Amino acid sequence: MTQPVFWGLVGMALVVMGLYALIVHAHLLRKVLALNIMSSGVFLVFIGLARRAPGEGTPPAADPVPQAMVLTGIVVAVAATGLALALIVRLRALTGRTTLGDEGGH
Amino acid sequence: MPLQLLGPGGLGPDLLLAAVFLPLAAALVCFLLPRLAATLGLISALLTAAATLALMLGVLAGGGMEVQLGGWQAPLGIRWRSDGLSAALMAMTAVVGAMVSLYAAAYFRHTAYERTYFWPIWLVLWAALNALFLSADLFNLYVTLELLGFAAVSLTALGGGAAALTGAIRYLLVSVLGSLAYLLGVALVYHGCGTVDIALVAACVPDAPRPALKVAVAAMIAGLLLKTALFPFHVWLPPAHGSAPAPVSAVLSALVVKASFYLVLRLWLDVLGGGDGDGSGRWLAELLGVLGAAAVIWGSVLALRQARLKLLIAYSTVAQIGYLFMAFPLAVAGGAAAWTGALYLALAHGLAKAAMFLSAGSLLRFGGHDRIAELDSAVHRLPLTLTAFALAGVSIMGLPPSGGFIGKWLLLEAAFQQGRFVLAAVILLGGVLAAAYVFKVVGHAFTPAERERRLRSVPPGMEWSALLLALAAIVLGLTLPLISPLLQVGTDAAVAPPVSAAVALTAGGAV
Amino acid sequence: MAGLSLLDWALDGLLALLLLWLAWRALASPELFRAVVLFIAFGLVLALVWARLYAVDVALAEMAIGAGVTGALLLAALVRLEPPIGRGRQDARDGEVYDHD
Amino acid sequence: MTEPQHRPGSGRQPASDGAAASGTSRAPEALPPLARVLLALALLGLFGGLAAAVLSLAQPAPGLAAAVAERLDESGVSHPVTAVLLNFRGYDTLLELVVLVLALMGTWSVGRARGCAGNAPGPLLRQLPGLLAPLMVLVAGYLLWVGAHAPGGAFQAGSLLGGVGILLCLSGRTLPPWAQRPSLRVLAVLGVAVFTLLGTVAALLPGGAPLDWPPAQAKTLILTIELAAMLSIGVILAALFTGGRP
Amino acid sequence: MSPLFDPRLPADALLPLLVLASSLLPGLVIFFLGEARVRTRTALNLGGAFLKLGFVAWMVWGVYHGQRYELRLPLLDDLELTLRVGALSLLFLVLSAGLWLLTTLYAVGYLEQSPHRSRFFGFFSLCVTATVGVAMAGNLLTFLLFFEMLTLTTYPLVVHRGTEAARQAGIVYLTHTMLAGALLLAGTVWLYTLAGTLTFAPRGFVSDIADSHPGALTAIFALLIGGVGVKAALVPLHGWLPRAMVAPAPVSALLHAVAVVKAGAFGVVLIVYDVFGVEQAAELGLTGPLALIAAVTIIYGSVRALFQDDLKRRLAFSTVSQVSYIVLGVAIVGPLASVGGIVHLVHQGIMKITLFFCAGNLAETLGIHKVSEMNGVGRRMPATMAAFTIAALGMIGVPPIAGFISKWYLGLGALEAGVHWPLYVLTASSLLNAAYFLPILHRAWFGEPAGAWAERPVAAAAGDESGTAAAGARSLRLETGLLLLLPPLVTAALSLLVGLLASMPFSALEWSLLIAEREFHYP
Repeated sequence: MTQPVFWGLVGMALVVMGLYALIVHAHLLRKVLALNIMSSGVFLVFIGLARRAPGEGTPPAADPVPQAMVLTGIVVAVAATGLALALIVRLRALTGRTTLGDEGGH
Repeated sequence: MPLQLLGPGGLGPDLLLAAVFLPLAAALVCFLLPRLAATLGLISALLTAAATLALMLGVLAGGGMEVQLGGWQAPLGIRWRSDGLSAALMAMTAVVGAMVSLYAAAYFRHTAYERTYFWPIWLVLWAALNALFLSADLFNLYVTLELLGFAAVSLTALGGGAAALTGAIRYLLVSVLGSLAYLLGVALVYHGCGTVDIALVAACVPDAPRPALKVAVAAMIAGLLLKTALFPFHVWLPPAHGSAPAPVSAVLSALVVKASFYLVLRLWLDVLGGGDGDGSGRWLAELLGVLGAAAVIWGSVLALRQARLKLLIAYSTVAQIGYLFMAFPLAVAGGAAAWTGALYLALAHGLAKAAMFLSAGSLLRFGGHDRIAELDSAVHRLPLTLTAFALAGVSIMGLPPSGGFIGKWLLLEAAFQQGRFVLAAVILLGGVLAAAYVFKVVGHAFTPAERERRLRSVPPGMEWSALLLALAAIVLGLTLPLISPLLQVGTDAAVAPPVSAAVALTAGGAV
Repeated sequence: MAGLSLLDWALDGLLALLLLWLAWRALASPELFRAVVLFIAFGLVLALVWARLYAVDVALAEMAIGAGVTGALLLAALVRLEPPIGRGRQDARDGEVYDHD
Repeated sequence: MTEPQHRPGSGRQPASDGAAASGTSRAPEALPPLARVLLALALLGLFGGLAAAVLSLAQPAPGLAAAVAERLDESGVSHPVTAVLLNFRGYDTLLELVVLVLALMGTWSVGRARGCAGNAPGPLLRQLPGLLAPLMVLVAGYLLWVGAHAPGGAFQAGSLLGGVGILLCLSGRTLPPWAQRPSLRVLAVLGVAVFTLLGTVAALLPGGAPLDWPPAQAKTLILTIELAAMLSIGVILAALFTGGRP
Repeated sequence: MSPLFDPRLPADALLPLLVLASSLLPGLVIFFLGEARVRTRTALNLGGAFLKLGFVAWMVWGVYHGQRYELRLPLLDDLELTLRVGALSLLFLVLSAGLWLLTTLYAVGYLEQSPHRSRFFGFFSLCVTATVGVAMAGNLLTFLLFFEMLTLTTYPLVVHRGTEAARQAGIVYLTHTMLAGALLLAGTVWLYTLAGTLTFAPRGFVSDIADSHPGALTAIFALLIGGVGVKAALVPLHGWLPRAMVAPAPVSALLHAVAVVKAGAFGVVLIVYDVFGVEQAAELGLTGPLALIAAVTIIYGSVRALFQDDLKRRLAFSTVSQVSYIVLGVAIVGPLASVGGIVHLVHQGIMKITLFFCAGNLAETLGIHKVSEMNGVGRRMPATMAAFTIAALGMIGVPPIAGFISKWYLGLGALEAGVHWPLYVLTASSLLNAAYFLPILHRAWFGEPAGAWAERPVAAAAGDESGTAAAGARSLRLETGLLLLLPPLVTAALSLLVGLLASMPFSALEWSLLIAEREFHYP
């Protein structure tokens, strides 16, 4: 096993953990946390595996394209988190609920 | 032929630009000037629709178009590519979008708060749809998917009530989860092929490491199925579509769901080369077919059991999505007409379902509720709206000569050719069930209205936009000779000259 | 990158274990506040991992956005989710009243 | 239920399809133990599949690092990540800024902001921003500038600005009048607006394409866009933190 | 890009279009008319009906002289919507165009002052549009299109009254016809995938594949016949028809004599002759079972009719029985039998519409809905009952009325084909017909008047039932309104005339012989 593959596997583990938590937990804040951890896992796969490619300079910098993509992904994730939290806070204010009401996920 | 002016050599690239940037810029202006949002929004919506339709004519006349964004060649930069498939879906979006905009201008007339947020978000959504249909870059598609998802979620939440919020949150979670699965697939594709351009990935697929590629495709398709609400993943759809404001429901059901379906189709056709490469493609197609068939039955039965009109329509969407996926096993086994059928069903469903939701909105606005059993009084006073609903129902049922009929006919033809009688039976049964739930509503038009309640008036813009959409769904059935050549445009994208040149360039760049 | 030293491996392994442990605790911790704090910690460790993978831009962004802003958003939301329901009722119609700019 | 504003509070339970809605039950754990075990097993299988995919990837891998390096000179900046973000794949970045604006619109449409964290700020929190804010703004400016040739750029700088906004908000300070609503909107859309405008102009130049920066002006254009984007990102992140429209 | 319409649309392609448009356009306009605009609406209705009759007459002349009318509209890649007018189409066209005119007149009188008239006449016109479309269909796809359109446009007519019973009837009607539509669609598509064409042709178009796919063809035949059999009310698919009696009388007249049932029967004729070819069908062993079903339907309908006290229900079961004469004529493989079947298409229509008009008059004027209430009604409404009598006797098969001609040719055809059992069926059916019609006639003419209408002055009785004083005032001079009386008298006279003048040129019989000659290449 090489370093990129190692981090790729760690990323996949994060994805699976996040998915488990997403399904198991009912509290919406936890679902948001789970999605964030999942996305971190995906980003780790993206960047970790990029280390396999020959890079420039010493020490070789990571492939810039996945980096740019992950930057984009991070910003999208924070936007999603912000929107989700606003909706959840609003739901709580209206109904007092912090879950979706009917369990069972999606 | 003057239409050539709209093609690749003439205004074509500018029209591509307009299709994405015009609604986007309009959205910003609407956001900055809330007071003028409705006026500006409506004008720019009509302009966008005109530009998109011109683009479709251009594609029809002059063939597919390509734009290198930023002027960079494919592996490095992002391509916009407009072929028949995307032009057809964009045109459908334009028609639905224009009508929904007309409807919304009337619908939100008295609710300032909803109006100020509806317009910018809706225009962004439209820009995202066009961007998605144009993009030929897997990662860029991820961004457009997220854009689309967030816009849809925000619009759903506009309803403001607890039901709308719950629907929106569920939608957001599902949407983000689906996008993440898709992104995971993109990551693996990038690491397997060193590019995210669709054509280049397609060229690399035969040599790509197998398990990685299979997992990548599985992850991408699973994510997209989640967003498309195919059968076991459909649970989120009815609450979201059923609780949003009427124009929003129309957009969600008619367009947003189609976007992720389009992407599945795109991946299947352009990246996997139609899925007949090896056994696993076949196997996946069969799975999709089974899920689609289950969706048709399950969605229709549930639609029939709903007591509320908007939920009925939403479950009908679940059922109709099933048809789209039933095309996969049929097409993979050699019935290429099944693709045309699925596409036709997608277009017809877009028009018809938008008409249905808009009519439901008018009924709801008029009667103050959408309980089907008590619709009589509203239905009697709004004959145009009812007509729109019924005509849209004709297309949903798949009766001739509507667009839905053509789609079903093509699917049935493929099914009978291959002797797949079970699929054929499901297609037919779905039509009968659709008739049952459509007439469950329409039947109320003929019962004597008992209650005279104080009812709100419905502006003519709301009634006519729905009716025009429904008529479009019917007329679509007569346009196969026009649209069929359109769908052929760019089907051989993988071997077209500009792309093979790009493939050569990657080969140089990657080594 | 074939020649990775034992020290490198130890460092990678340690970081990975820490990362996974933090993620697990953040997801499983019964108390929401603790979960959010653990998530912020997770983000910071992840930033280290990015740096370790020579993705310095991502590391910076993760620290600022992933851990910082997201953490702040989560904490703020946590505070807003805490108060009793009664308060929410009064401004329940907030969203429906439009305020002109 | 599209018109809740007319009938507030009456029967708004979302109808669920058959899967009996347990309504207000607030069980912290959604699934029974057996289902969780099965789920865990299924996810283990999923992990196996994903791991197999990772392990099967070729070594050394294809990538675009070389292609980026080759064309870096034409991009106007010397830092490859910035070149990718704002030139090669600038369109992604544009859409990403739109995502942020959209999240802001969505958040604002949901409701009004109700203060930052509810509680009165402690003494530390009241003093801290005064010291930190100017420093953070300085660092943000530096990150933006350095992004042209080293790690850094609009996103990192913008999020620092957002951090400044969050700190100010937490310390209970109100925004200066010039930063109130209309200009807040202007700032929020500035990044997208500048990006879109320049991108469109680039397309309309003879022989140009959307977002096609002429190499000679590329650096100026990119810095302009980054500046606008940084401001927008900062404003939007801070506004997201307040959780509603001002 | 192929043009949707050929710009050089020749006159012979235009005519079928005009026939469609002459009811389609008035129908669409009528939807938008206010309830009160009676004159405009009536003018549109009658104008359309006369125009259509004129166009049809023009085409009759043309076809008689060997002209063919055809219009094509590309729909699917290699399938077109085709309107084509041949002899068989014309027979059905003349029937529907003529009877539409009479039914419109009748409906104008019948529905005076009732609510939702715009809606009613709108769908009425669309319904006829669909019927003439069915008549002119040049291939199975076009047939399917208009057949489904017929379903959709008749549903509002069936539920027009809006009562709970009407709603239930509507549901039953839809369930039957929608399932039938699915069967028909399945059969059509399957057939298309095998045969590669759907264009109707004399002697059918399946002979090429008959040897290779006999099983599939049998299944397709069953699907197609099942699809049209619902509308033709073949047992056991007839359940909707008696239920649909809740509709207003003009609708019943339309359903039974002109549009729905007739379209179904016409469909059976098309499928046996123009899709499969009667000899091919016989070779595949398909006509035997079809004849059996027809025979069962004939007997079953007649027996059920015996036990109905509700007049319209009795007539409905009579329809179930009589329509299958057409199917029987088709299924007995032989030229004379087919002439009998085809001519019955017209004869049954004329006679049955007379009966329904009369039943409607009784219900509208005197409030009579049941056979047991008809005692002595002949004295009160002699003209109506005279028409009724002629039609009923015709149904029984009394010469020289129309029904006799049909039965005569059916019997001859059976003998010619060398089978005897249809004769027994015909005889039994005629006896049963007599058994359920003669008591009605007896009651009407010789019974002692009883019931509310017998004691009260005419005006009050009429006003009481129809709810309008106008109807009563109108009835002072005539036995009922002129518009209500004229149509049954005309159709009764017609059913006499087509019998008497059966051998004149342009008579239905001559036309059927022509069809047998031209389309099927018999004698």
